[in-house]
Amino acid sequence: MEIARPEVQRFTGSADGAIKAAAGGLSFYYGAVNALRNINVPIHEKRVTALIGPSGCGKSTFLRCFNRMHDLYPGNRYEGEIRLFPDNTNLLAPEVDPIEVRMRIGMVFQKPNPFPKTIYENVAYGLRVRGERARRVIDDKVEQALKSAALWDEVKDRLQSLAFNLSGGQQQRLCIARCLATDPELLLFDEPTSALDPIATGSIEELIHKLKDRVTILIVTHNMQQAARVSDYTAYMYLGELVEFGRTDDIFVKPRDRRTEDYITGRMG
Amino acid sequence: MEIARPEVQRFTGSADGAIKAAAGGLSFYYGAVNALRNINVPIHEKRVTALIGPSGCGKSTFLRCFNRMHDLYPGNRYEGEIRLFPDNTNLLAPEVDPIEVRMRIGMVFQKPNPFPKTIYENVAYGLRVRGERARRVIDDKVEQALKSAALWDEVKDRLQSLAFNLSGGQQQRLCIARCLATDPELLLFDEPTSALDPIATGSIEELIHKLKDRVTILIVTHNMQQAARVSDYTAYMYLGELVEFGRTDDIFVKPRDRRTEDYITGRMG
Amino acid sequence: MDAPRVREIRSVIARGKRWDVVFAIVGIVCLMIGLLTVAALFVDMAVKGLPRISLEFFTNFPSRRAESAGILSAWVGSTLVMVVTAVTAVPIGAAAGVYLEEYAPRNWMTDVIEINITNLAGVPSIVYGLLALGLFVYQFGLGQSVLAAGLTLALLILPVVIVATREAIRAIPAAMREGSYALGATQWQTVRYHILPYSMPGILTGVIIGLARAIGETAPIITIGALTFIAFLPSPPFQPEPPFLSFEWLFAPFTVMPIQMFNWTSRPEAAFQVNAAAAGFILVLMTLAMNGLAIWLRYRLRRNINW
Amino acid sequence: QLVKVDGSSTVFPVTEAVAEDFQKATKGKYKVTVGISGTGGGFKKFCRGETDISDASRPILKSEMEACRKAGIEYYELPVAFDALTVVIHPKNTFIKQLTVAEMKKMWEPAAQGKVTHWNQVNPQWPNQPMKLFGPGADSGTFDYFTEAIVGKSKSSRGDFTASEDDNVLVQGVSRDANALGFFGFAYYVENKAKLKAVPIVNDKGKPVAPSMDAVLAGTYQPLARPIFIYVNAKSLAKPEVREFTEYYMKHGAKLAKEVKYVPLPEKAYTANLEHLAKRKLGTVFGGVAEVGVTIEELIRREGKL
Amino acid sequence: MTLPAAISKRLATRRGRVLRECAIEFMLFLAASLSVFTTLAIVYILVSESVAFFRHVPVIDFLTDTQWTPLFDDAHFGIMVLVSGTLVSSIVALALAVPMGTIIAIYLSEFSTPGIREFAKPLLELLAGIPTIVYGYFALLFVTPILQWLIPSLPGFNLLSAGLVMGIMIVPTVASLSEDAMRAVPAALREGSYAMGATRLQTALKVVTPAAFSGIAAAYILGISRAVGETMILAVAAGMQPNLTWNPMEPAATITSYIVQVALGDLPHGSIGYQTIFAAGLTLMLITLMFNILGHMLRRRYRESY
Ligand SMILES: Nc1ncnc2c1ncn2[C@@H]1O[C@H](COP(=O)(O)OP(=O)(O)OP(=O)(O)O)[C@@H](O)[C@H]1O
Ligand SMILES: Nc1ncnc2c1ncn2[C@@H]1O[C@H](COP(=O)(O)OP(=O)(O)OP(=O)(O)O)[C@@H](O)[C@H]1O
Ligand SMILES: [Mg+2]
Ligand SMILES: [Mg+2]
Repeated sequence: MEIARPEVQRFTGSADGAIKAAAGGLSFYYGAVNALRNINVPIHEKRVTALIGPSGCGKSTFLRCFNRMHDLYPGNRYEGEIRLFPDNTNLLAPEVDPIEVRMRIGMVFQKPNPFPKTIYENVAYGLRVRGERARRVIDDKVEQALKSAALWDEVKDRLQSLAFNLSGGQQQRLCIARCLATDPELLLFDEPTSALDPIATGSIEELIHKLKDRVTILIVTHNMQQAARVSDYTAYMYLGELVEFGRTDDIFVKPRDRRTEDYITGRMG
Repeated sequence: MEIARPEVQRFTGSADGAIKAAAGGLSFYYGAVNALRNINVPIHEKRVTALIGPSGCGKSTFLRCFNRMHDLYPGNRYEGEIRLFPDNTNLLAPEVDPIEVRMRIGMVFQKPNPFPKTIYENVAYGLRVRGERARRVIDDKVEQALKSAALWDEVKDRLQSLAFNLSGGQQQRLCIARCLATDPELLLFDEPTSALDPIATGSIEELIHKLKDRVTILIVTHNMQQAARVSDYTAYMYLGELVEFGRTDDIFVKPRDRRTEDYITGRMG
Repeated sequence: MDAPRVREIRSVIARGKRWDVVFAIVGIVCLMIGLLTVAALFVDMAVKGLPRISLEFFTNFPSRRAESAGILSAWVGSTLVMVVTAVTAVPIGAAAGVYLEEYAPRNWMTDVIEINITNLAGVPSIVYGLLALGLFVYQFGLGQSVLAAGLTLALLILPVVIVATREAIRAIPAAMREGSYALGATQWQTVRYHILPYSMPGILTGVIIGLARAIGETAPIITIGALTFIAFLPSPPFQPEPPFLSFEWLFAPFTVMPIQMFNWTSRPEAAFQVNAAAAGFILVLMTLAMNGLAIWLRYRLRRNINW
Repeated sequence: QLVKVDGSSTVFPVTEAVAEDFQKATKGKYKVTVGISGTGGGFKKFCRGETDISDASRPILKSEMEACRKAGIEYYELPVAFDALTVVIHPKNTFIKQLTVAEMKKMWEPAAQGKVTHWNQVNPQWPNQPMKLFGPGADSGTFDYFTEAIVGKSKSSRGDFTASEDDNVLVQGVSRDANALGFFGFAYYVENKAKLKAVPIVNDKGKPVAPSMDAVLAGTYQPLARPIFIYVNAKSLAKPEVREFTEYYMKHGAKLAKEVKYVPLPEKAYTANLEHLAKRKLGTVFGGVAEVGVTIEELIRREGKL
Repeated sequence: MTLPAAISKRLATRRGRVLRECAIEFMLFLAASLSVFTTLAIVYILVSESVAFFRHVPVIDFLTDTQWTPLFDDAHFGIMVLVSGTLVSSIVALALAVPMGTIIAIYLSEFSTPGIREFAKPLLELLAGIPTIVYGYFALLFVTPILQWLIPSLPGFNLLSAGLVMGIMIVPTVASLSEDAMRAVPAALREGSYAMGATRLQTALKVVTPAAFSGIAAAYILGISRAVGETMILAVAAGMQPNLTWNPMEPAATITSYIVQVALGDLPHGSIGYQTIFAAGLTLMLITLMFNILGHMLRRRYRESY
């Protein structure tokens, strides 16, 4: 951990604007499987950072470190740290409550996973979990969140119908709205469009683009084009290591590492 | 069905070498859901034909018509025909026994599905089902099939261990070996690599390439690059219809249909 | 394919199909033996018992005269015992299931609990009777009361409820859980808002199947010594005066349907065999109704929540 | 307002009938429960003070008296009826006309186990056919009494007979096997006369007597007629419901016992019981031993001496 | 960000939350461990009463004596007599229930239409819901006469007919659980077999059954437990004759029928005869425990890994 410090310092002092979070010397173990090795990477505030890399390289694992999702399963172990700024909390410190971490950081999953409740209740859930009871406040926030997720117009007349009745793309936007309702500081997306058709994918990408003004975004994607389209920064991972990180334009145009180049060109045709 | 005839005739007379099979005026219904509409497409002998298209467009449904897999579930209905050459049997005719069809046509599934038996028994299964009892014949065919599936070297010392102990990629190759042991005339692959890592994917693709000399292959894939890499012909489906069929090179370079172009470019960037 | 090979394969297929047909017939015969036994037992009881079934049969107390004997105290007793059983088994069983699926760490203690539950599912009901006799009746001094019987049967069906709960919880995709946690929910919030509601139909199905089994149990209830002539009802739980609720009935002596039936079958007079058949018929109808409810719930579960 | 009765299954039908009518007569003012946990089980509860009245198919035993004494429980012993154990055979069985105690002892004594398996081993005039024996379970009062009366020692019997707690099962067993012989309470025979034949028993006067109410009353059906009792907790008797129930029992017991196919005692026996209650004559007249062959006369005489 | 007030407030709510979560977890844990307490209580009750019993009867006698006459004057305590009855009746039951249940399970899961399955399964499960006393009389009055017609030498009470009826009763347990296990086999495996050209029976026997083996084994084990623990059928139809035999054509007593016989009888609590039921119960518990552990091991070994 001591080794990691300088890296974080370096990122924080970057010229690229504020840093929202930074992984320092992060390693992760699924029991004996070492899935991440010494990862150092900054996440820029109000920017979209894309994580790319071949299947099984650890993208999801890395993403799920940010909201301590791995704490849910026994045998998992973190090493190193993830600092969240401006308060400079180490998200992985044992004394930090994972629930508090998750209250600050939202996550959208690969397959839309709305709860089998009404649309309204889905969006209100985060608020209820935070102990909010005032009906008016909840109504308000639900509406705002659905509007931010570009879903309000499609569902405003059927807030009380089951979320399962929505189409895949709508469900995914509902999941985004569910996160937005609680004003997260950082939003994690794990291949949010891989289960969706091209049209739904388009609308989610557009939404991510809009959200950038409000919230910092970290997105895992298999789709090179998507990474190129939506992200400001890209990190390329391979076999649990971070191979390259930089501005998306730079990475796609002149990758410094051979492995990155192979991967990107292989995928692009 | 009468309408379909001319189409089949046309395909059979194609200049592209022999035709192994051809769908003519094929429609398919899951109860009331019309999943395939009037599909006409030839399958060229000893070539790889790829089926691409957005999720839910009916690729798997189409593939599973070839070995009458839909017969297993009640309420499914075929219309039109699939002719298998050279004997010009209509696979879908009610008087044709689906078991006989399946004995001629092998299938490899999306998720590797080895049987809960030893490696040896998995490969021998098809032979046993065909009434083969001679130990020596079975031994021989098992070895050959495993060799053709490029698995022999990895498993020859543990033929009696459970198939579940193999890795995902090995399991998938085992499933291919299982089919090869019975000398199928046509092999169906339904997204055979989507559950596998890139290295395993690579070895399966290579294997498909090698198998082309022996057997006709029809493969469903989500992965544009894969289709481009392994197939000779490509069929693009959309909403249950066949939009375009042609040589893979042509389809990827200058698709005739706008929808194909959108899909391919959308996916390719 | 060449002709000889085709012929050979066709004969293999024909042989295989012949076995299919043979097996299907054997299967149908076995199924029929089972179903016909149900039908025979049911029809037999119906034919023997129907002449006795009338409104009075439900509203009369047991009597030494077969024609005027009824099952009032028995069905009320059965109902009350089932209420106690359900009220204790549901929360405890659901809680245990939730603990094992959602909380339990992988250690020897959990292993012990799990082995225990499978083992308890196989413990003969008469052993539960011995337990209840020693523990509830004498140690806790509950006597031969509704409460003692209800608790005994609750212990008896607990493994069924726990297993049903666990199955239902396991059917909930991990994505639901992760979705909830990712929004900052605590473990209990996740259980309360997601796990329990989504698994409730499954839990209820298990409970009802357990109760359907419990309602016909004779041996443990005989063992606690509840073979009794009772010609009155326990004091009702709802009272006209404050405090309106009374729990006196919990400690009241009782009788239940299978006991009443057992009592009647061992009478010398042939007329009582008719009563026994009638009581048996109604008991089977009760289990039938419960199973029907369980099936309906299962069906609802499948239709409403489709992961 | 609850009268708790528990004990013998043999006495159960009589007490049940009384309880039923009593509750009707008092219009539900009092409640009565009548349990079946056996004479022994009944005394166990009775001597812990858990029940008010104990049904008994035999007199209280020494150990039970001791238990009651320790717990400070005093009781009244009230005979309520006679039961006639009936030996039955299959109706097609023609060779058995009567049975002596000695013959039955040959069949049932422990030494017979595995050896006496054919009828001609008991009586050479009987055919050489297998003998199938049926009887109540070894822990019932009926079995105790039968062994005491026939073999001479309570619970002393061969073990290889078919037993059942449920007398209807015995009825089924005997009625389906031409070589069967069994015994159980009189009531079960009366209800199944069509399927079974009762065997006259040769009494100590050398006369074969078939079981019947009259024969029991006359004291000639011996030694298989036995008195049955209720024991009333003296303290409970202070409670109006127990007193009223007991009195009701004595007033209507004769009629109801007859109704459920037991042999009622003569009227004077019930009045004598009521007198005992009034004069607080506590305790038992049997001294803690089970006796066989007590006639009604003898019983009344003894009870009068309390 | 240095906002001590806000942070300390957050810490306070956090502590409350953690406390509440812990309390809830502890309560759930208690509920789960109730099962352990139940087992401990069962073992405690059985062992404490059995200890008194084994003070009277040496364990060696208990295990090796060939007679079981605990209530007789000449008492023997050879539990093997009851164990043999229990095992023989269970074996007969399983010999019927295992093949029949498995065939029905395969038929319903692999051959029948969903309509038949949805209709037949609950109906079949009803078999498990019929009070066992009804089965007892079914065995005695219906099955036994048929068997006697087939095998004239068969006695009216025997383990065979009780065992067969018990088998019928267990069929739904075996069939229903096995069917659940088979249906849990992923369609991919089944389709894999069909795609190879296998027939239904080949798929069912060679792929589905092995894949579902651990679930099927669990169903068998539960069926065994049911058979070993079944009471009323044997009490009515098997003859309750303590008879050390391995021949199903003879009458015999089982552990359970002995327990219920004593529970219904006239035996005083605390007597040696009464303690025998706990010793017998302990034996029963150990037998079922043995099978359950066996089942657990089987499941461990063949856990579904598809
Ligand atoms: N629960 C687990 N236990 C053990 N190893 C795991 C577990 N989950 C993932 N892994 C392993 O960790 C590595 C990283 O997995 P991860 O899911 O993060 O990859 P990924 O980059 O998200 O891949 P994909 O693109 O397929 O989603 C893989 O080798 C995987 O096999
Ligand atoms: N059993 C079924 N019953 C009813 N409709 C079905 C069934 N299976 C599939 N469908 C529908 O048929 C259509 C075609 O499905 P199919 O599985 O063939 O798509 P696919 O192209 O293979 O998609 P994917 O790429 O996701 O595998 C879809 O709309 C699907 O919803
Ligand atoms: Mg991933
Ligand atoms: Mg598909």
